[in-house]
Amino acid sequence: MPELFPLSPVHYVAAPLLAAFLLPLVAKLSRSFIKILPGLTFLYVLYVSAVLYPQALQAPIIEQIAGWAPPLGINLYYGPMAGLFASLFSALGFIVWLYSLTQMKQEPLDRFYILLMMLVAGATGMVLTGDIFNLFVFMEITAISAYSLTAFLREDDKAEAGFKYILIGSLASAFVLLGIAILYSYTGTLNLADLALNMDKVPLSVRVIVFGLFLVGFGIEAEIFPLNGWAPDAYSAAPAPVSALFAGITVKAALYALARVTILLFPFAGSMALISILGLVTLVISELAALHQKNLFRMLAYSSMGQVGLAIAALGLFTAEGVYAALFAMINHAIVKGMLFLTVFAMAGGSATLDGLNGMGRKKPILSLLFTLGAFAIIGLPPFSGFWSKLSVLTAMGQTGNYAMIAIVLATTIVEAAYFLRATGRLYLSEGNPAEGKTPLSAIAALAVLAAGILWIGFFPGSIDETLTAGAQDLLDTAKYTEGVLKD
Amino acid sequence: MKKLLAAFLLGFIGYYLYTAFAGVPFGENKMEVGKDYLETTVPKTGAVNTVTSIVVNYRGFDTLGEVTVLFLAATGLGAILFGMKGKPEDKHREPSSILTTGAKALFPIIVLLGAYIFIHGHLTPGGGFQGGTIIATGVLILILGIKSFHANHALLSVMESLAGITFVVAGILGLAFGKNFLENILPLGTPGQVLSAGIIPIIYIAVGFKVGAELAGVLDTLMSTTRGEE
Amino acid sequence: MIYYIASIAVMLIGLYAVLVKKNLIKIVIGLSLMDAGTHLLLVAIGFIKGGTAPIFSEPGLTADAMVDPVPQALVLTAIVIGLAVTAVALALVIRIYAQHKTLDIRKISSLKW
Amino acid sequence: MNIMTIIGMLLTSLGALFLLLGAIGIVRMPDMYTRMQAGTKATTLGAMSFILGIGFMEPAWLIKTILIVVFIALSNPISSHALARAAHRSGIFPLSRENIDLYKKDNQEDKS
Amino acid sequence: MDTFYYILGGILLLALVIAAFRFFQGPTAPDRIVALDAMSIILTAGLAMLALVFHRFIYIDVALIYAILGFMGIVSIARWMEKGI
Repeated sequence: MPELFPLSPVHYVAAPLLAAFLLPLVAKLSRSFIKILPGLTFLYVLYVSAVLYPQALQAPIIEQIAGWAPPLGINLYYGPMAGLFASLFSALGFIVWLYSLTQMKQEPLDRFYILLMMLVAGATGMVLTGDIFNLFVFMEITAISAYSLTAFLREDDKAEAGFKYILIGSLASAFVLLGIAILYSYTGTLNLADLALNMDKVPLSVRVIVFGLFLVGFGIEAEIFPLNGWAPDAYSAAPAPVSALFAGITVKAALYALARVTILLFPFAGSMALISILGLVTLVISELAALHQKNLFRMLAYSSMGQVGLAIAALGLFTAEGVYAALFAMINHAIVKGMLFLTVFAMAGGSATLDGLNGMGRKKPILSLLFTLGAFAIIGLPPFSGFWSKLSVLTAMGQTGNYAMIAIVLATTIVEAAYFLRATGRLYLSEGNPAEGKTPLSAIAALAVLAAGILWIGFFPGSIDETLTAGAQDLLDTAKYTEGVLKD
Repeated sequence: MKKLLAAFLLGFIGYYLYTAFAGVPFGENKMEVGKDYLETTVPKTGAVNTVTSIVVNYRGFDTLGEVTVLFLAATGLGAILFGMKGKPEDKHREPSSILTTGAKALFPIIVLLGAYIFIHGHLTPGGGFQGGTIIATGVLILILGIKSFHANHALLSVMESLAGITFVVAGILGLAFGKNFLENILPLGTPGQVLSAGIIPIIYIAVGFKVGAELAGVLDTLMSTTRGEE
Repeated sequence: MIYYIASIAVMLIGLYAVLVKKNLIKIVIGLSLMDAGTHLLLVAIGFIKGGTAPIFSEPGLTADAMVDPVPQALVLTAIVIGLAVTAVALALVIRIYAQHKTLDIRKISSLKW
Repeated sequence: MNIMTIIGMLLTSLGALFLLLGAIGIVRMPDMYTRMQAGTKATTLGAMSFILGIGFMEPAWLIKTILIVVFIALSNPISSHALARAAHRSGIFPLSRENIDLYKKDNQEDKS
Repeated sequence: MDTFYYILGGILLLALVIAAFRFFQGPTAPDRIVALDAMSIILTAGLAMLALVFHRFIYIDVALIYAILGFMGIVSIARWMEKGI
């Protein structure tokens, strides 16, 4: 088998695609296949990760699709950073699948799983690809599955949230396409590495314009401040497993795209400072907004934007430590926020308010414990993963001498602590209505995996140190990237 | 007020886009990659139509993504509109018998033309997407012309799945033969013949069936949510 | 040059419709106008004076006398993506209409911004 | 300049003339149905003979041009019929002194 | 031969412009659609002529496709106007 099908990064996209096309067929044979097939796919993709990622840490794997050398064909770049993200996405996808096995009951289930798989596959493709137009295509795959999933539930206001998202999302895609058109018209190539070498053909003023277009385009997907009006609605409208994926996957993929494009094509100081400032603004505004939310999903959505803002602020430093910290924050956020969304849904259902948490500590002790764990991890209390990620962010900011940034981050941490501790307090200190229903084992198992991840990173932060360092170097070392892609 | 603000924003965006394109000479040869495509397409891919060879071969991964986007749109449409039916009270006027007869007569012609377009995708300015759209047009005229016509969704989804699987398997076969994903494994043949260009016609035929089935499904889904049945 | 200006204008008209119009269908039309403008722009970039379609269907055609094929391939992809987005947007409009019996965004409270 | 080319040139000229006449008729005719008379019949004949003429001028293309001609011959009457019916049903009636509207008489069920 | 093409093209363009006049002026929607129908037929002929002028056989396909799409567009609008869909 390994000889017949040599593993390559393209399996990350091809396997989910094959499964998605197969799903309507096997659904006719037996309904139970609908649920099993996505899990098998995610398992296979995880296996691919397990084989390929150690190799990528040694040397990046570069695959040329259809056998054409890069300026002509599309290539996949599977370096340490892309590998990290691809593995993370597949793991999250698997966990969300495990969770939705029992928690997701809304028909049509076959379509739900197809969209779920393609959301993950599209985001993975965005991370892997080395071609800017291909990036656009994968961004659209992710976005269209996200639009459909946002309006998947049938209750009121879901379609409106989806429509808002689709409006802003197609604005984003139009801007990215325009940026690609401008770049192509000046350089005549679409490959990212080739573009990076040919950027001197583009006048500086035009480069600024293109950077603005890409910033708006990817920033909309990455929830950067003035462009994130869709996010709270979409998060609270989508089914909870999907919200977990939005926070964990779509945002991360867009951020990766933004970072990769910025570092390769627009490596001037202003762009990086701008990104950093936008991140800080996002952080402050969304944490303050989260304080006022009654709906738990909206609260988590705003908190999610804040965390992304933190990661962007660290990313904008564009030092090795900064990128390291940003990566750490993104991984931490993907795991913890995913867990929080899933826990809240299991605990209080799709339209959870703060009051819905009252007295849950006694009725659903395991879920409450998990929520508390997640809340502490997000705030950044010491023994959990969040502490180390925040610490690394602060260290990176301190090293570049941005003490004002440190102050802002610390201040927002207090705000964050205020609303998360308030929610946690509701769990244990308030009396509430009796809640009925038991949480199925598969959901608990999915949550336990995430909790184990939080604790593992919390107690052994050194264990992911190597991967993060490699990822940060991979992102920053543009010369290695272009040489690797264009070597022949 | 809102209009003024919008106009200001438009002026802003328009001005900067204009400055961005002011440096791009119109109608001059500024090809970099394009030249290589034009020069290598006939000897290396066997396809006569350069656009087709770019779409299916050089940048075939884009097309895989594109097919997926369309598939997702059909899937998402079904998910969003699941269970929605037109109400019996908004009954619609029946088509005239001339239109019904005409639709039945024209349907096979249009489908044949669609098939012609996507089979000759590597020779003429056609291709899978264009041909598939024509086939969906054929289904549209049945929807328009025949009273309470419904497409066979089971058949459409089987067609769609099989075509999609063909595309992915054609890609994976490249891997299985020790080459790259989507790489050509068939002989190139004589350029200009129908049976040439390796896997390009196979992929484009699959794409044609897939696009036709998907668009027909989309049209039928949209139509059945608004059309009242008695 | 006029081609660039015209296609940018088409795009901006679409953007204007998206920003200002109150009718959901008109907003969706604006979205597809934006897409159309971008596609026109891409095709205009690829044009070369005296070039013909990049199809070597008859003997005697050489690569020098052809337009750039890449933007055409990109536009093919972009059109399909635009179509998909429009289809999903229209489906959402149908859902909204079934719920509120109106297409006016001023009457749909959750769509105001 | 052989005989085929000359036939082709004649046919294309005739076709272009009919297309032009049809277009003029659309502007000059007094009401919607008479405009449709000009706009569909004349242009159908015009397009058919124009495209057939092209087929005669390039004999290698004859089969495909005949295909287009057949398609236009089949499809155009259907579309103009559908259009006329739609116009009638959306409340537009012929403009004439005697007010002859046989379609309305035959189809009493749509009084719109 | 070129003069002949120019004259033909001129006539077609003139016809297109005249029909477009009715399209913009037409008092009712069906008037506009009649004009649109005529314009699409004239354009089909025009596309066929472009194939002749450029001597590319493959452009004939474009005319064929345009004929189909124009027809479908008119029928769709017509069916919508009589409240048939």
